[in-house]
Amino acid sequence: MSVPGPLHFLVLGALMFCISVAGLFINRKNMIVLLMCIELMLLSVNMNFIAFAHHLGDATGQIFVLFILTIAAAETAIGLAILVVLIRKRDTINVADMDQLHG
Amino acid sequence: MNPALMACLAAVLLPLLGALIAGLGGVGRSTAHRVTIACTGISTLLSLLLYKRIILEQGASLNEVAYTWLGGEWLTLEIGFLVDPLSVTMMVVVSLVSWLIHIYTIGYMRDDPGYQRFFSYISLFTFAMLMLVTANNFLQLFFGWEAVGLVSYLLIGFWFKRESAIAANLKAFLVNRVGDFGFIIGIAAVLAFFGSLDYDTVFQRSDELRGAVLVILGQDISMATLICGCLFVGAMGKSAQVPLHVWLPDSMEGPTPISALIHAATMVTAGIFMVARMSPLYELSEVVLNLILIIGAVTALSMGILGIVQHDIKRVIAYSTLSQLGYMTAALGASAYAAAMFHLVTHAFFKALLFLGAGSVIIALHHKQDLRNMGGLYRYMPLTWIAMLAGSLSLIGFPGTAGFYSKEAIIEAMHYSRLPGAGFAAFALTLGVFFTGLYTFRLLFLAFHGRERTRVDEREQLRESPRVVTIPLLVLMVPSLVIGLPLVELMLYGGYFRESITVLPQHAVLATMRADFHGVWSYAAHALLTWPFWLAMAGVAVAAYCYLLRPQLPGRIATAAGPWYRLLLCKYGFDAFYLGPLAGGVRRVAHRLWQDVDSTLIDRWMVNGTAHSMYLLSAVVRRLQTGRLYHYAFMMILGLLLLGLLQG
Amino acid sequence: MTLIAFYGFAGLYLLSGLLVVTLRNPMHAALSLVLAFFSSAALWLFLQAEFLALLLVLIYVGAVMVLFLFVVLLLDINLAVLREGFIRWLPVGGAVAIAMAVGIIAALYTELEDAAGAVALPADYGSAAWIGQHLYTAYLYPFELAGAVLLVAIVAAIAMTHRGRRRRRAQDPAAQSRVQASRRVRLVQLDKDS
Amino acid sequence: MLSGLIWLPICWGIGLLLLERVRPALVAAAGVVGALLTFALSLLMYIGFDPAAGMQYTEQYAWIPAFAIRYHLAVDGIAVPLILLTTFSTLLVALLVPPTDRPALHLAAFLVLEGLMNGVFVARDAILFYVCWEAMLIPMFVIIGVWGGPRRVYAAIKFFLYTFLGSVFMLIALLYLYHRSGSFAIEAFQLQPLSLHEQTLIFIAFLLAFAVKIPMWPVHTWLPDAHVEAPTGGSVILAAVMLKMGGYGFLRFSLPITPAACALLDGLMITLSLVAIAYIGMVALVQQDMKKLIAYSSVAHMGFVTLGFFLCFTPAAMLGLQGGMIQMISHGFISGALFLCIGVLYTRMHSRQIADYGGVVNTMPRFAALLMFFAMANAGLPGTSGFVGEFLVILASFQANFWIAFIAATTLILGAAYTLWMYKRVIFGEIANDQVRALQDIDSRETLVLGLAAVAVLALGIWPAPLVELMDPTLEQLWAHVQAGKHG
Repeated sequence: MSVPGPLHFLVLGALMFCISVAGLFINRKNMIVLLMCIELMLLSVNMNFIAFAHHLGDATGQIFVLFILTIAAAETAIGLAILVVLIRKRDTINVADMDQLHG
Repeated sequence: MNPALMACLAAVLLPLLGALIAGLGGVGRSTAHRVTIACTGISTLLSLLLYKRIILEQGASLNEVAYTWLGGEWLTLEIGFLVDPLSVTMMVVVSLVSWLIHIYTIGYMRDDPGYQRFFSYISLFTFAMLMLVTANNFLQLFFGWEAVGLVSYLLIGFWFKRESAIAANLKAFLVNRVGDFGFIIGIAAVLAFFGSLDYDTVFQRSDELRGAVLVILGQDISMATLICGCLFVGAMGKSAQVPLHVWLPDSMEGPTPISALIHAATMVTAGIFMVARMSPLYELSEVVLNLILIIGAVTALSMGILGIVQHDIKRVIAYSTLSQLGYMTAALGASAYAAAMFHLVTHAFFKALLFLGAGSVIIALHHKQDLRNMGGLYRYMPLTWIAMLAGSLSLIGFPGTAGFYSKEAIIEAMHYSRLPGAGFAAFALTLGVFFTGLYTFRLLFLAFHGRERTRVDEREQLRESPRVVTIPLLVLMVPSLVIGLPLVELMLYGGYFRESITVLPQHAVLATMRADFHGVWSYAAHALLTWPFWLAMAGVAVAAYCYLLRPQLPGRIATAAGPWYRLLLCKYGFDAFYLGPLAGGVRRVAHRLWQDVDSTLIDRWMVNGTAHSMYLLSAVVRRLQTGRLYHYAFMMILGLLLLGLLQG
Repeated sequence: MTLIAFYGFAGLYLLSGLLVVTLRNPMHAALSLVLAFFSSAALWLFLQAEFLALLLVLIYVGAVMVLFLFVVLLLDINLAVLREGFIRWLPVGGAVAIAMAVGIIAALYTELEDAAGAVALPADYGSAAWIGQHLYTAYLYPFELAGAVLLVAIVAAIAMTHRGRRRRRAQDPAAQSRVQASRRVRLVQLDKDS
Repeated sequence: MLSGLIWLPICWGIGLLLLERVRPALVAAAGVVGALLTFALSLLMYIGFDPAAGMQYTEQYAWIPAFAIRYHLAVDGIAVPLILLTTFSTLLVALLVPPTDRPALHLAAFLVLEGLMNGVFVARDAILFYVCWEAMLIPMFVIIGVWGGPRRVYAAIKFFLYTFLGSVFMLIALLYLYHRSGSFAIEAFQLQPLSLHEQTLIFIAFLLAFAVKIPMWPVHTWLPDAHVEAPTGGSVILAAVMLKMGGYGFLRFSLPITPAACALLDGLMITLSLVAIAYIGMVALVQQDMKKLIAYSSVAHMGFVTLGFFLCFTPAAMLGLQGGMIQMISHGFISGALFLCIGVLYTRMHSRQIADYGGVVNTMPRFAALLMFFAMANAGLPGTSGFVGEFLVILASFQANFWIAFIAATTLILGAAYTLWMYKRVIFGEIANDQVRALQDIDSRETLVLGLAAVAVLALGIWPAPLVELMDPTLEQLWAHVQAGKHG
């Protein structure tokens, strides 16, 4: 069974990455969706890694994906923790309101 | 150090010593004047000794270097002394007149608080003048030149409480500085061409100047004309020739002794001396000689005319000095350097005599100087009257007097000179003699004869001045009258100046005049038939008629003359022009420069401007930090995109 | 045959990504994210990355997505506010995304067109043993590091959110400083004669 | 010996700060002793200095070996007179009565400033030179900022930033030269062959730093503000020594390192100097504030220095260089003394406006005499040092071009005009108001200070030969190097 060439997967990864980037801008309000978009971005990056690993027959791509996943998990954990603390303090997670750090 | 150099050094430095002791020593009044009179006296004696050695015994002239001022093989500048016939004559004149004036001042400044200060200034002046006269290079000449300017500044402004005096001394210094501006460029030109400032090297190589040319603004100007022209500008500043003469009448603000010493006998003649000293250079430039001739003639005539309308006794004599200086400059122009020097010597004596006489009149009238309320003083001050009469006769050139011989020689020299301006100069100078006679005897009649216009209560106290004043007058009377007789033969035609003055054959005016000179008395007798004598007598007659027989006639002439009279009153508008457009204009431009360019353009716009623009820039940048997360994300992605495009 | 499956899963994968971004309700968004993960795992299987695919499904979806759902449920977010600015910013975001996609894909096509054919893969490629063999030899140190990172993440998450015992009397300066006068002081108008 | 010249005043200054806690009464006296010791040390150096032997008293230690930066001190004919000027001026300032608030800090600031200024003159290593150059600003900033007049903060900041901006460009040039020559030694810079393009860029970088310091015409506006706001001592040192840093920089860096660029741009530099002489001379004429007037006069006189230096590609190069150097030294004495005189008036009347004065001679005759002497020196009267420098530069500039001499000679008229007009309005005339009537003449301490300055000005005016012999061999060497460098 011929596996589709790496190109398809790369295109997929690219499209998914653009979708998640769009998600970042479009979503003005919700922090959670923000975090999800970041997860999506990481996923699309993994897709690329595996596509290349498969194409080059090399292990590093896959191992790297492993590490990216661990980092992603850690990042989500802390992101959500921050989110919880944020909600407890500000009782809103509306991104637009959080601009105290402006110039 | 041979004895001659020692004598010269002592003669020059003693007055300085006297000045320092009197000025800074904090000594009493009598010690001050005794010390300074002793010093100038010794200096006069030494000058006379040197005079005897160099002129009478035809000794060799002395040229020694005292010390190197600035070393380095590029250019060595030294301070040195040159004592030759020209400078020794000047030394005698300067020290003798200064010594007499020191004595005279005891009487004149008796009740003045700044007594010691005044004595220290006049002996400092003597030192500066002797340094100028005995210099053997341009540097020391310039040092003496400026030092003399400084002391005249100090002396004119001696009574510093008087607003007019301190205005006059600033004016005098600045006008002198305008002259020095030209002078220093002349010296720079000399150095540029000859590579040294020493008289010897410059004069020996002076004929190299013939062809030399300097290109300025496209035209090539002959080097000789440039050097002599610039040096003459300096002489004009110092000897108060027409464009730069405005400071001399105002310098009468100073006490009368200094008017006599500085503004009659010595300082103003520095310019004449300098041109005579630089005769080897001046002979090479016909253009400058002609210029000098014309300026001298114009000054002589125009200032003579102004002398008639003055009411202040000292200003009349001041204008007469200006006019006589014009005569000397004209003589220089005609290459009759010896005649100019001769007139310089005689003028120093009789002009000093006139000033001191005027001074004694001023003492008697308790510092009143206006001719309109004098008159009939001869009854009260016979000695002063005789002295003034002698001085006046010598001034108008009455045959036999010293003034006659020197002025007659100059007027004759005009006829023989072949320069283009000679015709005009001869006419101007002969006409000048009429006005000289007019204003001299106008002064004499107004002051000493005619109706007594002095205030009644003062009349009783009118007495002859103290002996310390009258003795110098009498002493000065002798040379004013008789100095001409021995000197005329020797100075004009007898090779008196030997090598210190060089005259080119085609300019040798005095040589041609020697032919028809047959002894002193025949010359005087012959003069009775010539124009100048009759013009002088006509001047005296007109003065007698106007101011003795019909005193109110001058008033009527003045009103009739109307605009002409006003022109004379405002001294041809020189003062108005200098103070108004020139000085005022410079101040206005400077103010504009300071306000508009310096503080506004550079300071407010460029300096504070940049500071303010930094502030504006930072205000804009501040708005970029919105604090919203997605803006930052957006910018990151945008950056990535741009990077990608740039790469792609 | 595999091609059809591939396109199916790819379509599912993209669709779920879009849904995550566009859905109003965060709960639905989270579920579509889970779907995205499942479809990507499937796609990875195509690339013979079984271990990772399973890893993704079991651990990642199992743990992380559950955490998401938990947090979403825990916080009662009112939906109305959330979707307010959606339409206004769509064109900008969309335009940038499309531009990027076009850019990347164009780059891909120009660069990779001439890529060599698939390389012969070892038999146990992508299997757990194979990855373990690599992991514990060449990449041991990064592996330890990853562990440390996870540990830090755990500690941080707990430290931040754990509120500890109720009775702690610590003040909250930020709150104090943000107090408005209106909530502390009440001005009462007293009539004159009382 | 040279390290002593740098570190003795600095340590002494710091010592003063400590001494203030223990026995504040001794501070003023200790300050004078410190300044005296440094002056004596510099005299010792002068006596032991043999003009013909180039670099002497060399001290060399490794400082930052990584970048081949060495603590390398040496002194030659150009540096010795400037060091003497520095120590002499600081001695004059130390003799003055220190201000009432924080006298110790005041004297300490001056001594530290003196140490750093000596550091600039003796440094043979570019980084040491740069460090001292920048560090020198700090004490002066403190002096102007703490004891200055009403707008002192503005003036101090403006002074600091202006000089700092200029010297940043110098740092770039130094780094580039290090990159090219491999070490920071100034000799290496001088021998390093550079293309004309490089030389021009480096020259412009140095020009920015030194033009601000001299100050040359367009970048001079900080000087009047700094002088008006600075206390008397600050003004004296600022005028007497800090303006010479720029001139020294030209001689030490611009001319030897980038001779071709100097030859290329000497026309520009001469025009700027002439503008400074004529234009600033006129601006000085209309000033109402005495200190501003003398500040502008300083700019005009320093115009002569740059004019003299940049005549070194004309036939009379040596004259120009000697004239420039002498003008620097003499201007140091004269303008320092003038600021001391204005300080004397300011301490009595607390005003610097000419209009507030009039007829001061009636109450302060001795002061009037001394001020007359310095006014005349400022106007360039022969017999005073003011004349020597200007005379040589005018002589040299005539051989370059007639019009340069013509414009330069206008200083005779302008210099005399603004100085004597100020003198007339302040000193001569009737007593203007009762404050003037209440003035007392200068006391023995002020007479001593002004007397010392007067002796220096007179001595240099009457007999400048010793100073010229001191500098001649070094200037000769510099000129030969610049001539050779032109085609290098």
